[in-house]
Amino acid sequence: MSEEKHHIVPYRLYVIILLALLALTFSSIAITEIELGVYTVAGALLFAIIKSYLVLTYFMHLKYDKPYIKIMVLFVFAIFVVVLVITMLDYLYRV
Amino acid sequence: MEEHVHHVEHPDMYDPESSKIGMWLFIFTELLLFGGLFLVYAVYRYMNADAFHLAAEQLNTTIGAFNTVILLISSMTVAMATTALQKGHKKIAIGLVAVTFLIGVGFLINKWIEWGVKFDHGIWPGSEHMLETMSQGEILFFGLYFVMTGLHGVHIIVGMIIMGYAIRGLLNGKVNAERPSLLDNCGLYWHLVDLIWIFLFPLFYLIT
Amino acid sequence: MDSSEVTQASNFVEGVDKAFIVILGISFVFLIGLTVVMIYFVFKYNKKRNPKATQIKGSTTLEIIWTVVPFLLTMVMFYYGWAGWKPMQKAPEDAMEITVIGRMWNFTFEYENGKRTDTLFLPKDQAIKLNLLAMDVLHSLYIPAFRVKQDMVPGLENNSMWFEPQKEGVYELYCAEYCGLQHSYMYSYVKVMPEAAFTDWLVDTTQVANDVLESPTATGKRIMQNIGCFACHSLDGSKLVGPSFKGVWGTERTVKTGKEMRQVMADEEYIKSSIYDPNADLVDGFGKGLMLTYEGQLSEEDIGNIIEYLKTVK
Amino acid sequence: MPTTNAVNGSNYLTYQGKYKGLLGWILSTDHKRIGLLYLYSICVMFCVGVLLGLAMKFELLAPGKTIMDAQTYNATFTVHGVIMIFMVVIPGLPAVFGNLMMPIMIGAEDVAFPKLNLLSWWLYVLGVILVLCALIFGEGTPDTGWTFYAPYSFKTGTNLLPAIFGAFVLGFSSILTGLNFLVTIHRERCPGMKWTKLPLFVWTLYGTAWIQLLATPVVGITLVLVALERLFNIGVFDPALGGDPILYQHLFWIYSHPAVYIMILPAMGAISEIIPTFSQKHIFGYKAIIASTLSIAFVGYLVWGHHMFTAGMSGTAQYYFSLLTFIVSIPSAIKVFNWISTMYKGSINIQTPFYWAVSFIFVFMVGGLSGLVLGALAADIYVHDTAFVVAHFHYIVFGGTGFAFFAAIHYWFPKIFGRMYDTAWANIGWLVFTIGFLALYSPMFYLGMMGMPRRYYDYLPEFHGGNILSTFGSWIMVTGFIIILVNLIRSAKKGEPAEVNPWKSKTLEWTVPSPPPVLNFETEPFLTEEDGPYNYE
Ligand code: HEA
Ligand code: HEA
Ligand code: HEC
Ligand code: CUA
Ligand SMILES: [Cu+2]
Repeated sequence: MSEEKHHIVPYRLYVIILLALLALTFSSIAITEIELGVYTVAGALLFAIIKSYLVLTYFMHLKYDKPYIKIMVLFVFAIFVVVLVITMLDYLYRV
Repeated sequence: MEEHVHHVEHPDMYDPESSKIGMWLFIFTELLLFGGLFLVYAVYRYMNADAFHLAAEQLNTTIGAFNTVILLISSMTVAMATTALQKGHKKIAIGLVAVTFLIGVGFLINKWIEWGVKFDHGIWPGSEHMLETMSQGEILFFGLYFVMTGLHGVHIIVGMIIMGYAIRGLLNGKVNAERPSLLDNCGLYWHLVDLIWIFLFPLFYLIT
Repeated sequence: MDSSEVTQASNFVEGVDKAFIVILGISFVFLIGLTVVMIYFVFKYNKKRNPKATQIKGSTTLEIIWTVVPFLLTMVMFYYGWAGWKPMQKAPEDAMEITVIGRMWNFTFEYENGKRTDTLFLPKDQAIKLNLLAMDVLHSLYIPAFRVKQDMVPGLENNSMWFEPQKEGVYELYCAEYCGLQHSYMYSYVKVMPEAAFTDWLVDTTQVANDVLESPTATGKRIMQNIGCFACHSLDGSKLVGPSFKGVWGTERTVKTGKEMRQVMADEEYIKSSIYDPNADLVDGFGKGLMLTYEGQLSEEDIGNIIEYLKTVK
Repeated sequence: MPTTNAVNGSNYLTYQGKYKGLLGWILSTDHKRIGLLYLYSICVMFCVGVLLGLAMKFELLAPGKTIMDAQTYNATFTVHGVIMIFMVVIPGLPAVFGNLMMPIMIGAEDVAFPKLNLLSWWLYVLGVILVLCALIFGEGTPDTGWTFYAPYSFKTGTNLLPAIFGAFVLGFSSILTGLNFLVTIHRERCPGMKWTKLPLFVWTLYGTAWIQLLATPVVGITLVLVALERLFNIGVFDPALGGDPILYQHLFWIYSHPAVYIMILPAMGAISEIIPTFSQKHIFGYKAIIASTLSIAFVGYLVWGHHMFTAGMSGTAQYYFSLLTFIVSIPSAIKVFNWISTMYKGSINIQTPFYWAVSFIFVFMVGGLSGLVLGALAADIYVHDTAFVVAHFHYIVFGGTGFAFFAAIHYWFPKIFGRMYDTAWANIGWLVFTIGFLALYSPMFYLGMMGMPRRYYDYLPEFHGGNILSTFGSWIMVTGFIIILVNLIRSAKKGEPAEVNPWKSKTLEWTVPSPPPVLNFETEPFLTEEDGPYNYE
């Protein structure tokens, strides 16, 4: 097995990511205070997706990993979304 | 019986890449485990939009937000522990994992208080109060709330147990800059717990 | 399926059977063709006849052909499946509505004028819409001769199926979704009659009039038969899903109320609450949630008759 | 290449590790020993399942009560289904032959996580014990069918919780095996073993492992929800509290449809090994077979709704599920065509495994084509939940996976035990078994088309004829099964020592002594440019 040297992530980057995450958290709380109807859900989820993107890439080091792990992660999320969409085909179209 | 006492100990098979993929694969199954619950949530939310709306207002956003914040911080500290170990700062690494552990305890205490308040109001799965005063949608909301945050809590506990092992490894030197896998995986798992909470928080506390 | 036996009993038979014929036809061609080719190869290229194999690694052309051709064939199959199914989706506006109540383990059919039966009577050549209600668990209404089947789901709104019977006769009607102990006995019959005969039958109230003249005991027994109590309760002392009715009246019953065990006398009040709120007092040794309330289905008067009958079951 | 037979030397069967005797087996982390542990435990469960199947057929010999009452019958098909699905065919080929052969086939000395591998077996045993507890203790054997449909599954008074919990643990065992195999295939291949040189059996295990990993947790959480529903009335599937029973079916089939591909993919992989070997010819369309494996694994996720065409789903959903079902059948067709083409201009050596492989293709075609009938909307409305479905899945689960299992055991037997079985008896067993099989399940197609519902303890007299034939078939088949079993058990102890490579195959497991030594290879193997699993002369 070839020895790949791990990329050392500086502490500072982690702090920046945390601040970004906190900012996103508070803004998602803020926007749900406003009445946006259906968009509230969409908005809150959008923030959650951005947050999870940050966690995955930086905290979980996906940025520094080999591409195949990234592909796997994408694939797993994609499968879940597809399954969700197909299930909703039933509920959205019930008479 | 010379023949048979052949040495069969496996040679040291340490391979950080293997254990990393192994951990990721495990995380995938965890994601789909929660995925099933998110699916249930999505369907019932769609069917009972108004009731979910009403029920969510009964949850305490402040406690939820507080837990989100501390969980995010703990995610950072455990990630930093990896950096510390790579830089050879063993003591800092131990300290950071310990902080993460304590935050985990804090999260659970918070959750306990939150559930306790609900119980005091007569809200628990199958309680009479719920059956009598709530609509079907609200009952579903609280059913899912208890199941999903409960399962998440179980994962917090598992994550803390892994952290315990990581600290032990760091202390006795089995986990070191050359063999950081246990700490790395412990971090990955903790981030998974964080990731799930990132979705649970808006779905239960914010969508009001 | 045998066309001579159940020809065109409903408007869906043709579409469904066509789907079968198309799919089975294509399938048999492939099954027989491939089997013959395979056996031919096994003989032709046997080690004895062909000691040296010729190495062939594959052929892109062939791969494309045998991806595209089966794909097109399956789309043909899909089309016929869809075409036979499409008309089942929406009942015509003028369909006659009948409510079907499924419960462990019988069907009750309720007509627009309130008449209730345990056998489905239908007029020929008239669109029928069955509204499906399940009281306890999943059931499924299946009439093979009509090629229709639809699950009865507790709590599901707007659950219905429709068809148009086109041939007189008596057909079987089954419960096709597993629903517990007597699932295989949950069947009944469909009787398709000429329009006129059906109307006569429907408005015929003589039967009901007779009932009133009958003794309450006999009425009680008939009500219980129609609504299906005997699926769970025997008259001879043997234990089915529920306790036997033999000797219940006027004896001390050991029941569980909440978590408490207590003794109650089986009087009018007790029987009535056993039927309207069965899970309040659970008879010792029997499970919760099996018997469901009959409130709304049995009137106080019906229960009075049932009680009269139960008094006679010694 | 070693040419010695190792029956009398040191090999994985005889070596003495840290523990002695039985402990040396049940605590061994050697992948081959674990494979054998699975083989034995699965065979025991399989025999139990077969007995229950026979009992059901006996009951159906005549209308009315024959040997058991309705409650017993319902419990019997539930336990039969649970055992066969969760304990026999899902772990079947991957856990047995995946463990025994896969690491050798890729030139590794063991799986990536040997201890985890042992843990998986222990979890399997634990799951089995839990399910058995449900049978023996409590208020009676579960009677919900293997599908545990809500709301019946939380209404029934029988002892369902241990069974649910057992199925959950079995699922966990399956996940860990899948995880282990994935990492092994990614990381432990020997030098030169490129992805394009992996034996097809390994490729199918790879596809299967992904399904195990991504589908099993869904059924896990579903079963947990049913258990919580029973314990705390949380309401998720209870219509009285606003839950939707159809959602339960969605979740159940999101797992259980992909699960049928867990059962069939490794079976297809084993057939893809056997046909080239006995034809002494390169497999036809290697890459096409890999592509079809991966697309079955992927599209298999998207078709679960074809089990629910009458359940009360929306018409739109039914439409898409039917369409996708037809698409998922294409890759299977591709495989069949490639297998048959592999025989073309081969030099076919007809041996027992080859008989099984050819009959596999036949029964698989019948099962698969009847699946197409079920996939079509109009046709499924008519035959859903009838004996037709029962015929379909016995043809394909048991015809497919079962026949492939027998093909595989007869193929790898000399390697596993270092001894050869009696070929004449093996062939007789095959013949009797196949005849019995056809007689047992073919009448069910007819019964289903006549409208006989499944899970029926009793039936109307018009269905009598078909049922009699079917019951007789079950007796013939069991005779065949006994012949096969006795022959194999006897040969494992007393058979002639086998050669290293009796079938002249090209995959790596045939280069090591029979039975293989503990760490498989003396020196790490490697593949040159010309080497390959199917590069015959
Ligand atoms: C090993 C397991 C296995 C496999 C591989 C399959 C494969 C398939 N199954 Fe089956 N199925 C089950 C196990 C399996 N099934 C079980 C256990 C049940 C019942 C569960 C229960 O309710 O208890 C079931 C039930 C079931 C249903 C639900 C029926 C109902 O309840 O109403 C349907 C419906 O679409 C279906 C369809 C299919 C299809 C289209 C395939 C396809 O993948 C088949 C593909 C194969 C071929 C097509 C044959 C080979 C190809 C050729 C010979 C070439 C010619 C081909 C063409 C022209 C296309 N299956
Ligand atoms: C692998 C799966 C499998 C196998 C092998 C079998 C084997 C048998 N089954 Fe099946 N059966 C199911 C899976 C299986 N079954 C399922 C999932 C159901 C649905 C349950 C439900 O409705 O909930 C069902 C239901 C079912 C019914 C329908 C009940 C009903 O709807 O009323 C009947 C009826 O007779 C029946 C009969 C039999 C018989 C007689 C046998 C056998 O006894 C025949 C004899 C077999 C042999 C003699 C040897 C076969 C050898 C192998 C398969 C290879 C070994 C493989 C390994 C060790 C991995 N089974
Ligand atoms: C699905 C099965 C089922 C059906 C159908 C059913 N019951 Fe019951 N019944 C039970 C069970 C189980 C019990 C015992 C538990 C309880 O008390 O709820 C019971 C208890 C009773 C009792 C109390 C008996 C005693 O021994 O004290 C009476 C009276 C009764 N049922 C009447 C009826 C009548 C009248 C009908 C029809 C209108 C009916 N039941 C239909 C299952 C059923
Ligand atoms: Cu009702 Cu089966
Ligand atoms: Cu399926």
